[in-house]
Amino acid sequence: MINKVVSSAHHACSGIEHGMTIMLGGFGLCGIPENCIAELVKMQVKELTCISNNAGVDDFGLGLLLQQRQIRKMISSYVGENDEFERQMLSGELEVDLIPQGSLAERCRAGGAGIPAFFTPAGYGTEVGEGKEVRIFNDKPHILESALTADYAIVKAWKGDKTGNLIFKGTARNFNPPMAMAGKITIAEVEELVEPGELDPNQIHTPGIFVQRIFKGEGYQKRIEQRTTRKKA
Amino acid sequence: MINKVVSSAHHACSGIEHGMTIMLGGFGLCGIPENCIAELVKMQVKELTCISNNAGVDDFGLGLLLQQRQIRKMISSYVGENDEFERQMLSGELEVDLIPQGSLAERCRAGGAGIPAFFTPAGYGTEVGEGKEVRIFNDKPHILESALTADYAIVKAWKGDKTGNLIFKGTARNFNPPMAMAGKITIAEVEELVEPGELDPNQIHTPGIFVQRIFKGEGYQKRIEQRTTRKKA
Amino acid sequence: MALDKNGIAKRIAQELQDGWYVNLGIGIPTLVANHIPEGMSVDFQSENGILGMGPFPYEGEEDADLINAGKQTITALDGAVYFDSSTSFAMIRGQHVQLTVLGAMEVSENGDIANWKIPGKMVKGMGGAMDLVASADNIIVAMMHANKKGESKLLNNCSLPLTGVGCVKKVVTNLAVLEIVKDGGFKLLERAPGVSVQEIKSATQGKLIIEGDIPEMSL
Amino acid sequence: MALDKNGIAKRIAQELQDGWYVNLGIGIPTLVANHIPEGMSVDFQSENGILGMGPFPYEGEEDADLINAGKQTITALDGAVYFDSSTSFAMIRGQHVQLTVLGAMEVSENGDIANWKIPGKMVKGMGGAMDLVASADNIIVAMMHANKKGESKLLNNCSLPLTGVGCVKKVVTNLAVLEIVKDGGFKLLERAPGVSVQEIKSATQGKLIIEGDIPEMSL
Repeated sequence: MINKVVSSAHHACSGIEHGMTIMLGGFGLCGIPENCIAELVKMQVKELTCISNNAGVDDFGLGLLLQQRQIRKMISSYVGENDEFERQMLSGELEVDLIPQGSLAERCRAGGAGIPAFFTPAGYGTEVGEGKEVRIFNDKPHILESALTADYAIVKAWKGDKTGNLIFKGTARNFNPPMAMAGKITIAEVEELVEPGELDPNQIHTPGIFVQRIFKGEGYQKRIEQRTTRKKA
Repeated sequence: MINKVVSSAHHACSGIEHGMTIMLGGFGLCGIPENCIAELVKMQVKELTCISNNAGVDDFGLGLLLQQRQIRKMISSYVGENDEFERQMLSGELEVDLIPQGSLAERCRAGGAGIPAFFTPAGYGTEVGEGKEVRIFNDKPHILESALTADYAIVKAWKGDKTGNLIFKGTARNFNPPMAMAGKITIAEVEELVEPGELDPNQIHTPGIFVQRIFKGEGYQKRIEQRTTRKKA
Repeated sequence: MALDKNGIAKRIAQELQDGWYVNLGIGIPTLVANHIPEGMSVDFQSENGILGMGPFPYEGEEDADLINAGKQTITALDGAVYFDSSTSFAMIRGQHVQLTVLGAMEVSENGDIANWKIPGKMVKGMGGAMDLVASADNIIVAMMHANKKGESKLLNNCSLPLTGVGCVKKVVTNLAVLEIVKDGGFKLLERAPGVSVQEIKSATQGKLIIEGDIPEMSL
Repeated sequence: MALDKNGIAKRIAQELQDGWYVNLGIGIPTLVANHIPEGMSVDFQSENGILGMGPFPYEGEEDADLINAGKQTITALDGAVYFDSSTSFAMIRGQHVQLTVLGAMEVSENGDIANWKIPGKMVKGMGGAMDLVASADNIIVAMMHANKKGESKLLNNCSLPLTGVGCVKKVVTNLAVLEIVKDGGFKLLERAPGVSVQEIKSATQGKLIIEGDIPEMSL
């Protein structure tokens, strides 16, 4: 019987090579695959194309890969919280493809769902729409966007079972499910790994068919970017 | 404060008129909105275009609307279990648009998601693809399919809360979530209706934003089309 | 001797690989589930919204909310998951299902398949068949070699309205295992036990490719 | 007297309707949540994946797995729901969110908006803004009437790279409420308390349409 469970990020990331395209789930630092990012740094794999909504901060998340100059190209919707990113981008070391957030999410889902292209109104009339086919539907111009896929998609879930079924928590779900669909190989790191049958089959967000490798991550820092609170009355 | 809760199928279906387009969730007789179908029969609303994966059986599900000649056009993927359907179709009383099941589901989701059209390989080279735009992606021909929407989408859920959040059970989920997204007005009938906050926000299948009216259905028959069993050893 | 339906299913089961996700159509394909090789784990997807489909329920334990695409009552195995129809076909269209087995009325030598419509007869619809055949990388057709009138179902060209174009990779019939080759033609891979190449030749209308000795299936 | 940021937010809150789903951008728009009229229930969507967003958590109760699109820690109200990014933008693109309020660097008299990029400066990205403005039926821009250099942000044509074309319906600034009319032009609807039509005129570079008496906002 095929076993999807691997013992660590080290085994999960095996096969990731220079020049590959990697999707990484997360929104800001929320729901990012911390263990695998640390492993990618260790592996010193370079020339990566990373598809991720954001690029981390200087000393965490994808910022760690930027520090080591492991990323050749970022495909993101917002990359604002990272000085090293800015430096590499302005110096031309780093190629950046900015995509509207909704188109990014839908392009990943489309990649996983076998839909090679779809029309969306987002970006029409802007530089995002330049060079793209325009068509009017319901009196409104739309542009044709293509699917995104990746050699590896790396996602972080709250709970997972050994068949790869995943459950996410709160807003840490974000890009993880659509990206999980779009990886040729999808790696899931989870906070809690259980036996098949322990998760309610009604409550699974990402069916195991989309996941090829799974492991229990360790030492999650779960950094908060903007700690906003109110005082008790 | 807006109240989405209505007291019965009668109130839920108010506004449905002759000639409207209605989506109805369900696969076979599994997960169909039994209460609202009965109400549509009572209302004697006619000339309906019904979008539903199947057309019920002779004496249940959409078969009840067919008996009363309330349906002008069916948009479905499979309509095989219904003699009255066959009679009306062959006599030309009933117009039928057959759509591949996956395209039907995706066209509903697209309608709800503001995606007016997308490419799919399903149906290329068949009569489903006739007259549709063909384009090659990844060396494979695809056809352009358009979104579906409806004046009303009627879905059946297991549990719902008063803000319209829905949870489905087993394979009774099927077409209900994509159709819930695609109704200008979406009506949900549920087996159990609870207060906001009683459902875990991580476990909701259809967010309440897609649902305009909700009520607790009654007297569910949940008929089984093919009762297949095995004997205890 | 020609195979019966169970024999066809048994032969197809030899094509399974450990860990595969598989969609089985109605009829002969359904029987494949009864012949999974020992020690192998295969996960069955039913397009109405379940992965990890189990056997029929025990009498009295049927659940109307738990059916397969044939509308039959089923059970769910440990590790099963339910999902909606658009997610289900995302799996299929996105080629996450490794093998699709389905029946056919006709298959052509270039891999076209017809299995949903007979002109002049009641049309029931294509259900999920067009999505399945258009998407799957690996499609095996399970069918009898001839129809009820004794006519070959393996043809130069399909005469019935198509379900999909150039998509079938392999055909397993009561007489033979045949691969559809790139330039067109049914390449004979195996004979049913006791069935001669000549019998297969005369039962096949489409271009049959016979290279070297054709072994018997080992079942 | 010109409004402060809170005043702008307060005026925009008057546009809310009971039961609406609303997406608030970063900056002034966020403040709108503090001014929901009594007895009205409005549901806030944050595009990273929550409906039913509540106030900031009490100190010590922050949850790293629960943030808004501005990456701030938040809470969830009863009836809240979490979803993934593709579902979130299905809501937005599918026009299920009734109102989008966002800031802008420039708005043109035909409803174009520029709010994501200044050539020569570091580009942070459009985030969800392009999806939001391209999709919403009802977009209100909340901004100061002039930029830090004192130049009008209400223009004949935007000079900065666009976020969306012909999409803004209404602008609420520190000086005025303006509607963008079909044939182009900022129709002056209301003045900030104590602000004269003349002041608004001289602060507006784009085509300003003034019909009849212009009332003061009632805040």
